[in-house]
Amino acid sequence: MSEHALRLVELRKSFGPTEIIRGVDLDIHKGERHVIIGPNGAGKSTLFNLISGRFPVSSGRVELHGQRIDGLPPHQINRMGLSRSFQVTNLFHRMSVFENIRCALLWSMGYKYAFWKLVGRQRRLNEEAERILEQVHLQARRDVPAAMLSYAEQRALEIGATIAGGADVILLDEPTAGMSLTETEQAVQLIREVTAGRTLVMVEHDMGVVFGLADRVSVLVYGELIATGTPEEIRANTAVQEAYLGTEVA
Amino acid sequence: MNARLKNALAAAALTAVTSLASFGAAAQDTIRVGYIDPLSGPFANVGDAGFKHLLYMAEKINSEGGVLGKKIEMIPLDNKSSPQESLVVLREAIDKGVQYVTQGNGSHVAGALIDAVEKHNRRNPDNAVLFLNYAAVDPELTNEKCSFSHFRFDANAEMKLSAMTDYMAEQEDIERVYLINMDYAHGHQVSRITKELLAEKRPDVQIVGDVLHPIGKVKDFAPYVSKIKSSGADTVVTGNWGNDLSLLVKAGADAGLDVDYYTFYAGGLGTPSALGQAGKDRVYHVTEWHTNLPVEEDTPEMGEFSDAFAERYPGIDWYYNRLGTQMLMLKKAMEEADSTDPMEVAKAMEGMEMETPYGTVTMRADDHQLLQPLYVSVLTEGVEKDVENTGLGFKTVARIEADDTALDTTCEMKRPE
Amino acid sequence: MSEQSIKQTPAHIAPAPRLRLLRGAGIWIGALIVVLVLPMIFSSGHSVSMLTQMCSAIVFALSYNMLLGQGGMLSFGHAVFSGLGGFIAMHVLNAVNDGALVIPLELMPIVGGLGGLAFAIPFGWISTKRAGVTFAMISLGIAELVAASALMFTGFFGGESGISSNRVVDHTLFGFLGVSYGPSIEVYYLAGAWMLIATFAMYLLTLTPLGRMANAVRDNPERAQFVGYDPHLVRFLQFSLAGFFAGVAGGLTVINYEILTADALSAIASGTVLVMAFIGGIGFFFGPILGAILITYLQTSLSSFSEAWLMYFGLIFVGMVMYAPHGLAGIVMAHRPALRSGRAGKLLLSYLVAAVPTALLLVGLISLIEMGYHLSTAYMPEYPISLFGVEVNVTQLRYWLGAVAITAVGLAVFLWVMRLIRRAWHEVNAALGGERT
Amino acid sequence: MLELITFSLINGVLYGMLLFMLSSGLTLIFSMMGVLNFAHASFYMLGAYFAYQISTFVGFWPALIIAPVLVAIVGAFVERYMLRHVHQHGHVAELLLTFGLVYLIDEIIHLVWGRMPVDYRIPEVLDFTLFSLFGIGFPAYRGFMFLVGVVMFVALYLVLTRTRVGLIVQASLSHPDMVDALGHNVPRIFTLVFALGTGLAGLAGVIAGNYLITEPGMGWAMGPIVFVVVVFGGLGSLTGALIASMIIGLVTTFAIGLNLSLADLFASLGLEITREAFMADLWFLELSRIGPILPYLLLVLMLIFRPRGLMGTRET
Repeated sequence: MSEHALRLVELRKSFGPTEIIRGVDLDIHKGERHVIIGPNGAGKSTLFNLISGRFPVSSGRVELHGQRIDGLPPHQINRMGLSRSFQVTNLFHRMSVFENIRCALLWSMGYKYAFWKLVGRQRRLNEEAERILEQVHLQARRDVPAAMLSYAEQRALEIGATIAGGADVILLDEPTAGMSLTETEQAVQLIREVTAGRTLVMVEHDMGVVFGLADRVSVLVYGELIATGTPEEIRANTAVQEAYLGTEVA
Repeated sequence: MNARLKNALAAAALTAVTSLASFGAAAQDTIRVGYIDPLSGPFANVGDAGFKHLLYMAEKINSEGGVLGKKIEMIPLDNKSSPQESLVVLREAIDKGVQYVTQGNGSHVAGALIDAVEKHNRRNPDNAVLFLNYAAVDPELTNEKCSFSHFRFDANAEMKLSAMTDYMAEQEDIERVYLINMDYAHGHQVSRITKELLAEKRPDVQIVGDVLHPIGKVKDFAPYVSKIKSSGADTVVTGNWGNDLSLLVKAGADAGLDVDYYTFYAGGLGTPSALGQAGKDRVYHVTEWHTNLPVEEDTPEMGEFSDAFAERYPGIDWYYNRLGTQMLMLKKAMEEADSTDPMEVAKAMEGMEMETPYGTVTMRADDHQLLQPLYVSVLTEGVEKDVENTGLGFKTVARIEADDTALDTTCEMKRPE
Repeated sequence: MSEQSIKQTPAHIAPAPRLRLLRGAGIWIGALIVVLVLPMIFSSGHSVSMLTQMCSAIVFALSYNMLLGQGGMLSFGHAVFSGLGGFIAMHVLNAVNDGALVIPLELMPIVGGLGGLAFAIPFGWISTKRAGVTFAMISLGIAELVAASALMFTGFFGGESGISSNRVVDHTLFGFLGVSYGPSIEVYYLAGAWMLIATFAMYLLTLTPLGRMANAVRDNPERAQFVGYDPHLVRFLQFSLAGFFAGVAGGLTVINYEILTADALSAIASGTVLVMAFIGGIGFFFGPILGAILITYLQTSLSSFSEAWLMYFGLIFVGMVMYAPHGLAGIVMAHRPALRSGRAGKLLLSYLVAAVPTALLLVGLISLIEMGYHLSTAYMPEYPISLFGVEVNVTQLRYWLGAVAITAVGLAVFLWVMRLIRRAWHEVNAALGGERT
Repeated sequence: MLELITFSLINGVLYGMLLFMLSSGLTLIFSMMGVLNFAHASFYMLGAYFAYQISTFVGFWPALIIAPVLVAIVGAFVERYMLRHVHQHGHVAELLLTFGLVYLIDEIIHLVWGRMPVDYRIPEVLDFTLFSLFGIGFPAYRGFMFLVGVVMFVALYLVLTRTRVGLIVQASLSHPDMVDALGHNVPRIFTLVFALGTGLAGLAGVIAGNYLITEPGMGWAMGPIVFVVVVFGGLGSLTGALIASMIIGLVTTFAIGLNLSLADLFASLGLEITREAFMADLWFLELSRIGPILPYLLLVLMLIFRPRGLMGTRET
């Protein structure tokens, strides 16, 4: 019905007396790679939490493919095709890498709460899990518990688990935070690969990543969007430069 | 790692070692009596006291030549107060060649044992077992549930209440009675039977309250005391035991509640010391024996006997006199049957009469209920023999003859061919 | 595994072992043989009854681990479901005895299971909304409520004397073979069969989508939501199934003892199953089996060895929690890498060396405890007791000094030998390339 | 009726105060360390026995001080050499350790003091009737118990709000992870808190042991109810624990005073129920019979509808 994958309308969120998100309107086009930037404390992660259903919204609307999703619990939002990663690694830490991916696949492949099927016997499921493992380059670490992975590996697994369910809208929260330069490059390459053909919304600090990856960029400052546009437009936007980018871009 | 190993080994070594320690010599020519009662956990003290009574009796009988030339050997079996655990140890006992088991704490355990012994005797007639019950007082056990393999040596709850209400009926100053009981079968029975008997014997007495409270869960009886107080009761009848009795009486004394308590278990192990002064001159109970009886009934040999026991086991008074009766009657029955075969002994014991220092006792054949004289007594100061070194002791206020304690039974005994 | 690679790992989860899978049919055939042969070795009536009880305890402990080990739900009230399931089975069995129903005795565990399930559904729904302490406390509250009700509703629970029944019924599946289930050995084989079936079923459950998601929800309920699962529903289903198997265990108990009392659903029973699962090792599927066997054995046997059995029980228990927090299964599994690589010989040698001071230490400790109990509880403390073949008079100081000396020497040598073992352990595992992290 | 209400009020508040003395220590331990200390009631019992023993040598008043201190020392030892050892393995391990401690403390008490109640008495100075109401005496010792409870609450409150250590403890009640970050020696604070908590339980034992009965089963009787108070009141809140204690004290006491059953209720609505009716057990169950288990019902309801408890600063 609409070409918007995701639509935020007059979205607001308060914690007690403080309003963190102050009326955000944003349309994410289908298939675009949209990056949200902003200074610390601007409310970027909160915005993600509102979209994905982790926090209830105070007012306003969130639409996924034209359907309202605000007020739904996270698992239902996920089933409607939106998947997210976390800024702080958030995995099934005692389970192996392979199991992490396989669990992320179960719902989308229709297994629901089945307790009469053996996962080991589901060929398609296991092949798909192997495929994603390969995609995120973790085949070698297949049977290692997630908690034992290196940081960069955990981030890769986080991305793998996020895309595994086949969601067409992917929310990534600072996927490269805390990575070295080479690790970041690899991560960007990985993100590019795995989100091909899907809608990507991403929070990012690293301007190199932002301008290398984004189709469009939105700038969130103190809970308000001050600009949305192509990387070039944002770079040229004086308000953004004053409010946020400062000399960093120049 | 080391320590893990240590623990694994500890378990193994422990079992190996302790099994060596405890199963030393077990002679074949003994009559084994299994004692199934709590020997660990919260009621271990009560079980332990009962066992010491039995050990003492066994020693006495053995030192006088035993029974048919055989010694009596007591085997302690810890049932942890659980009917299910009792069946486990019953099987263990049977494996060890035990043919007589005795138990007293808890009619529910006794009920389970009767059931299990019945089933066992039916399934293994050549290896039968007798169950001698010394303290489980549920009337059912010698009525609906009566069994040929079960003999009860304690007066049942109904008999005791009958004796108690006989005495109460004569007390003109009793006008308003309050019933407070633990919320389980025994408490329910005390409440029900007391109401029936009082209605019959003293229709003018008013029942001003009838309360059930959970077993062992009440920490502070003050609220119950205020209820009793506001009901205007002058007498409380209770089947409570252990802490539920001591706490009730103490809370009453603290609040200045002026009532008499008619109880079952005021003499129960540890209860007199827990009651202390709070129970003085107001706590009555009905039993077949109390430590002051040898003085009152002029039976010095029993006095010596009970003193010797108290000296031998400091901190425990001779309380279960019926255990003495039980062991002596068992001996007599074996000698009459000239056999230690349980079924022969059971036949001999049916209807058996025996002389005791306090009169003749009879094992009624109809239902295997022992008939013995009962005494209503009150906890008071200044008696010759005190209990638990409290300075307080029991003084008899009424004796009920054995025949007068007898009640009708509905038992339809199934006897083996 | 390098230091660096695990630095992001919160310290408390690092050594937690994965739920290992039991592979291959061999182990199941082995189990079957053990179940068949055991009563031929331990053939007395008491042993057979204990073995039967072990079967029931194994099912119960495994069902508990579906909650704690696999689902991350710490329950203080699991006995509610085995108990209620058992009572349902008991009433059905009585109805069968009265001729009101026709159900073969062999299916009573299923009846118990359905009973457990029926109660697990409502209780599970309200208690699984949250995990953690909230769940634990709700389970405690429900357990207390049900246990107290059991004494109030005497019609259903039979008050404190419980409900009894007769397992010898007219209709059985194997009656044509002359099986009556009167003799306890026949009951044992029935329980053994059910134990194997239930264990196998619970094992398979861990391999299903629900089983996997139960692990996922245990590890991270939030993430589970973001892969499309409702943690409440996952926990609820897992809980209900655990309730079913607990009921099966209850049904087995009913057949074994033919009596069921309110004790069966008391807080103590719930605590016991927690202890079984933990001592056995909640991180491994087979852990609770070991725990169930050990604890059942200790409970039924220790008390006939020594009046101090609760002290030993407490000591063993505290010792296990402190020094073997992954349970018996953890100890076994820690040796697997060494065994596989054939380096266990070195370890075994050091264990053999350690056995001597360990035995000495135990002799000392047991002597001290037994002497203490004798002094405290015996009516005539001066009456000598026999400890390890020595006549000991506990009122004489020299015996105490002797016991203390044995303990001290044992402890000193033990600690010294432990250093050797630790070294051997490190050598063996270092040689394995730090496979065990 | 007025009589009944007055007494239920007095008794309820007093019982509540006893519960509070026990649960305040557990609130500290549970909130800060996350340890479900199942042995808490065992420390309470230990306090009573210590007090009994000390009072046979030097009388009640020194025992009032010395016994809780001894219990606190035992508590500190347990934390330092046992709990800390298993801390890394999570809360279940800690919980099970305290579970095992229950057995050990029980058995040690059996060994030292035997299985019988000991004769631990109320000091003679306090053994008189304070006042009488509607003909029922109010023992002075109950007044003393109440007083100790109040003093304890005030002192604890002051320590927690006015001293440095108190502020750190309070901070870590609501944010256990934060204190570590602030650079305070958390293990030492843990030991301190555990000692304080068990010491408070010991004090409750000293006070209650002679009023009730000092015997080996007294710990079992108090065990689970303390958890109800702590969780009901809410983690991290001393005031919550106080209010919860009072509510639970009053509810149980008032329930005992009322002989109402569902059948009575229906009868007042004109619906007659007979003893033969379906589930008669339930309809004729009187409130006074279920009084002592009402706290558990309250607990379950509270956790379903408000998981952080009455005044909890965070969800349990």
